[in-house]
Amino acid sequence: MQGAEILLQPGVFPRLLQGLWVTVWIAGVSVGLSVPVGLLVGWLMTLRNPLIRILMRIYLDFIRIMPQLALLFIAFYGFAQAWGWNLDATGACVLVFVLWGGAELGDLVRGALESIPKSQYESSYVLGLSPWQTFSRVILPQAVRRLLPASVNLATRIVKTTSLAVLLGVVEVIKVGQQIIDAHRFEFPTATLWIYGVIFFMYFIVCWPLSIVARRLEKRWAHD
Amino acid sequence: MDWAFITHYAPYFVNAGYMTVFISFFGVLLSIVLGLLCAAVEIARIPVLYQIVRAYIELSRNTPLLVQLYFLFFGLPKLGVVWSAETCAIVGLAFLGGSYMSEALRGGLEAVPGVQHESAQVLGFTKAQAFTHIILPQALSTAIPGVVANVIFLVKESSVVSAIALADVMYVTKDLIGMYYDTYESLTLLIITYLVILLPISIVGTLLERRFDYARR
Amino acid sequence: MTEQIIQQAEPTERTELAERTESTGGNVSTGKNLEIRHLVKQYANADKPVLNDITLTVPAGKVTVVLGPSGSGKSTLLRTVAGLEPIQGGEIALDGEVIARGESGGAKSGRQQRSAELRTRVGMVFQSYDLFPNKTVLGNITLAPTIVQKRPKAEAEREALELLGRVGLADRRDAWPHELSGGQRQRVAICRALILHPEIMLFDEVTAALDPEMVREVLDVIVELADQGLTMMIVTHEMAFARAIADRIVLLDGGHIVEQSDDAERFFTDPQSERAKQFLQTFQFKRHE
Amino acid sequence: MTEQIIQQAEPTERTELAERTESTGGNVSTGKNLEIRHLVKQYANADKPVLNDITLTVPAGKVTVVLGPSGSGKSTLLRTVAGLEPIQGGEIALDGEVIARGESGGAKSGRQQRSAELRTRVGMVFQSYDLFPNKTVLGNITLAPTIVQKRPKAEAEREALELLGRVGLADRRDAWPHELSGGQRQRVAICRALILHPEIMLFDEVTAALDPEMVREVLDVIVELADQGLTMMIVTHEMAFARAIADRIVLLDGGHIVEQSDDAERFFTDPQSERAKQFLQTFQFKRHE
Amino acid sequence: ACGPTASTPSEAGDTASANSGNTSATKARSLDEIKKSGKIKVAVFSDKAPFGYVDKDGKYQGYDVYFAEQLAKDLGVTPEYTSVDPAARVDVLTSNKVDLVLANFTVTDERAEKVDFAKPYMKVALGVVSPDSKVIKDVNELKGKTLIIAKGTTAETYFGTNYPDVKLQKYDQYADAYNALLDGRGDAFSTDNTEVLAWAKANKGFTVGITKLGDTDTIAPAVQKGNTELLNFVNDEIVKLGKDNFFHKDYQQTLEPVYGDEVNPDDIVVEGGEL
Ligand SMILES: Nc1ncnc2c1ncn2[C@@H]1O[C@H](COP(=O)(O)OP(=O)(O)OP(=O)(O)O)[C@@H](O)[C@H]1O
Ligand SMILES: Nc1ncnc2c1ncn2[C@@H]1O[C@H](COP(=O)(O)OP(=O)(O)OP(=O)(O)O)[C@@H](O)[C@H]1O
Ligand SMILES: [Mg+2]
Ligand SMILES: [Mg+2]
Repeated sequence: MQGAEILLQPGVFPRLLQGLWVTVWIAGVSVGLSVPVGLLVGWLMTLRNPLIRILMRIYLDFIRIMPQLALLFIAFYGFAQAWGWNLDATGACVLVFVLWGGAELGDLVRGALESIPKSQYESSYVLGLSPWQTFSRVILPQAVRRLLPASVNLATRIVKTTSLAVLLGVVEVIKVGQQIIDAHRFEFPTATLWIYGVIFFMYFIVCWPLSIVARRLEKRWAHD
Repeated sequence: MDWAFITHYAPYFVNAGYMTVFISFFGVLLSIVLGLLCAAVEIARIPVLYQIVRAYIELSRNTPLLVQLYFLFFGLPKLGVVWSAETCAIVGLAFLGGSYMSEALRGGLEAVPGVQHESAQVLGFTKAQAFTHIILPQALSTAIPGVVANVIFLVKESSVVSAIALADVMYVTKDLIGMYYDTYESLTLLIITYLVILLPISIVGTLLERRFDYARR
Repeated sequence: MTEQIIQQAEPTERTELAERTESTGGNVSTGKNLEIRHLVKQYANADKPVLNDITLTVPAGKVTVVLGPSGSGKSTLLRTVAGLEPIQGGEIALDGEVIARGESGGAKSGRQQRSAELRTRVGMVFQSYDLFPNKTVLGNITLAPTIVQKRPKAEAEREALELLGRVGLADRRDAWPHELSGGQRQRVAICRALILHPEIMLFDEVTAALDPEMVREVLDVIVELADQGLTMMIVTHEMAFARAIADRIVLLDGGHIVEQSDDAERFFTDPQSERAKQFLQTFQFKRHE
Repeated sequence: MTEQIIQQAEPTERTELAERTESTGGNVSTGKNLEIRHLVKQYANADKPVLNDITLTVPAGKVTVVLGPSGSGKSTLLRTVAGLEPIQGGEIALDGEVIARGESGGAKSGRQQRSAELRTRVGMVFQSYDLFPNKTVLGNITLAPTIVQKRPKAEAEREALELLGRVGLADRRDAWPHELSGGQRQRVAICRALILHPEIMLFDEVTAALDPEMVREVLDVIVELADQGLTMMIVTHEMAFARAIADRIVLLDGGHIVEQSDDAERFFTDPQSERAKQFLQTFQFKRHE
Repeated sequence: ACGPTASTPSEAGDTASANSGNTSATKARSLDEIKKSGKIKVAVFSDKAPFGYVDKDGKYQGYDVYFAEQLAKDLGVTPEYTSVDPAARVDVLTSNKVDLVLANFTVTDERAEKVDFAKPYMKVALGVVSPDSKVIKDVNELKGKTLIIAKGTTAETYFGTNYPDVKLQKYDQYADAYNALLDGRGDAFSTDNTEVLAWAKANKGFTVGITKLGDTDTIAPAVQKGNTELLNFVNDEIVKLGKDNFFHKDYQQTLEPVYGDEVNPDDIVVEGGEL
């Protein structure tokens, strides 16, 4: 089709891939850091302490109700002004995605821990297992199974949300696309169609396998 | 905190809030319709349509709204299809939301136990009577939490329509930051506006869940 | 609870219930036989029939108890009678009228095509609690009479309350199913079937998911219905109950009738076939010391 | 299935199992009493005790069956013995050694502080299938002996396989819990407890959630253990089973012992108290025609 | 140092410095600190050819970039570019994400309150470009029409205050704004006249109907408020470079290929910071 040759121009694809790498890097780092944060938050949420409960509730609800883009703005523009945090756009993205991913994952961890039937703790006690043995040998492996499918889905969402980074000026795949569109706008007036189309499928190719993995895990572990 | 700035620009946020609500409302409405259609096709397993619906759901769930919007807004005109920004935003939201809604609604319909269909049959109900009086109410009850979560998700996602020049809440915020550099005040107004829009939805959602949770107890 | 049930079983009340079913035109105990002839049932994806050449009469006004090990086809038998499964051979006749006929090439899944009117003539209660969770107790009972039989709502409610009174649940009329115990739910499910005045009632392990006390509540209601001469076909594994209530016993195994007997007591004390002896032994325990 | 169980109960096999428990140093049938004295148990947010002044001896090598209506405190009694609930009064002694003592101001929730060693001396099987879903059958059984008792893995596996053989599940060693039927799971749960060589086994309605055939599989295993003289305390509502297995019967009601009897047969045929008569009646049915 | 790299290799260190760096330092870096680090952080446009853009090889180019390269060279460091949106130019300075903004930054009073501008190196007025079929020749023709602009530009403030009847359609990025004009989403597009002239020249079917609107504004480098050290260095540079007509050379290199001979360089270039 007319204009599609833009994709074959030297440098175009490699640069898009480089941009995609930035996207994947931000998402990867965010997901990686979300895991410890989420475990901590999840554990805190199972505690009975009323103060911790209220704090966690507020944290979770605020993060859930604010659009991610608004959170990004708050982190990028607001934190610098309010507390003098010197976050660049990439840092702001990672911070927001970790806070967000940590909250969502924390809630999943809490749900998974609370969904383990009481009888599992009781049989372990009767069999003589210590609290730590009970947690590490019996509870945690079960919690992880319940957790994993939803966590992989969450990772997909984080990858998708990385697209917002462009609105803070991060040079990731979309921004690179815009630069290419701009640089070729005289030779290839229809570049937008092709470049945005390619970016669309790039996201798809990153996210789709994750969705498939999540679905597989869900099916496989549906029985317990 | 510059109160004069806040009182002066609050009306801008009210208007922007309307835009957010307008786009979200029609986006949500369309996604529910689209979701119902897809759920119906999936449950009935209508041959060709089924594959199409599955492909659509995968595409929609695994790509970001921002890219979908860029494609609709900047890409499609190159094929001669020029939609207004509002249309693009609503179509984009519906395209994204349709798949999420269909999964929630399908989950609801599939969660109705088989014995409910059988009881209805034995009691002499026709298929249509059973569906309206027995199956649908239960399916909706199961689906409500998912649907409400999706509504909130879509309203939040609508924040990216600022990228295609729709004057929503994010748009005004960025505008003010860019023009007057009163970052702090603008962000405060941003947070308040979203709370005003989303908190009621969240509360109504919780109430609905409570009211209609008979099928899950 | 126990007292209440005992009270229910008192003569005066029984007479009343019997009167009701007559006065409201119910078809209870009017001598309508159910006849099953050479019935063959095969599931769609199975390589052999689960019911093979079953011939059986369920006499009117009597209680027929169907026994058999798990997987022997008891539920399937009840489901074909209720019209929930198409049959591949033989026929089922209610009061002389054929209500299901098998064609060897016929559908193997889906349901039988029966008119709504015919379906209301056969009542069924399932093992799983199948009340409509979106309706109150009263709503559950009155839904079918009002929208299927088009009876006036007031009349349906009056009869529903009467039935609820019989099963000891008059005060729960406005409760939601999830607020009821399992035993209460099953009693409501029985009322929901009875209000349509079925000619025959089918019970498929209605107490299998219940605590012992609740089992008692529900079975007492069924005993009472038996006393009034409602035609019933019951699948159960409560042997004491089966022994007490059965007029007729049918033992299924592997899709065949292994033994049937019009003398229920004799079946339990002196079974004729080897298989029946073996089956009954499952319910006896012995220490070896 | 039935045949296999009958075979298990054959003399040769019984002797073998008895030998095993002795040879592997099990404490089965070595004359260790469980004594419960003036036990008081009150739940944290309750206004009165659910067990009030319970005094009871569970003789070594005998089967004590605890009966009683729902909510009478049967499960609670077993749970206090297992250490799952702290007690507020009285004491529990195993083989003369006090293993739980109540303080009136003591904790009302949480679990008792017991050493791992003490906990392995009391085995318990619950109504809910509580196998660890993340371990295979073998993994479930060998977990506690290897990590609690620090026994070599090979030895634990050998004994686990032996036990699995006894309950007829040798070929399911590598299955996952979700692949087993309810009856199979409960038999594995019994093995999991037995491998620790408990001095006493507690069974809390272990067949309540099972289909009749599976009930049989599980109860047959318990009958066999009884034949070997394992000290057991059993809560059940299978009356035929209770009658067959019990050496001793305890009837609880409202947190009190209403009747106890060392002559189980007599309890069933000629109960002494009014309450016991009433209770037993719940399990009998009568037609009134 | 493990940050990701996109098309712009020079940005490689960015994330590292932001994440690991002294997070509380919103205070600008001194000249010494910049020299010691060997890098000066400069905010430029990446999609506003021919002033600041990324070429087909992924390298920053343009009039602003040409100047930045010279500044860095004279300072003895290498430039490290950050791509900015027009609206973000003040914030990147106040939050010390860059040392210097060289992104076609028009001097205005509001901006001067937040940042310190150096001497100008360019002058502009606003221009309006519209399709040949319906050329807008007078600003009054815009009433009730839709005018595309990029957020945070002088055009936004100018039309916002002086012509409230003009419907503004605002985009985050220039690339988006141009595309919107190409797709007919607005009646015209306004931004610095240099920019629209360059664009109209390259895009057939579009004409700059209004070439000079509003006051002539100057474009200058900006540093964080109070960073006099760097400000003085930049000012001295501009004066010094003016002596060799540096900005005319810059013009020849970057703008002339686009503008051709239609534009008189002296209408745009400011030498030595003197209008
Ligand atoms: N929908 C179905 N499709 C295929 N096979 C079925 C279906 N329902 C039941 N079967 C099979 O038919 C046989 C008889 O099943 P049925 O449920 O009638 O037995 P049952 O006697 O009621 O057993 P139970 O006592 O366990 O309820 C079984 O082997 C079962 O696996
Ligand atoms: N964790 C708890 N907290 C408070 N009360 C409890 C708790 N567990 C049980 N109870 C109450 O204690 C009483 C005895 O309960 P328990 O479970 O011991 O009865 P049970 O005899 O085992 O009954 P069932 O036959 O139904 O199992 C009941 O009234 C019950 O509601
Ligand atoms: Mg069945
Ligand atoms: Mg209990």
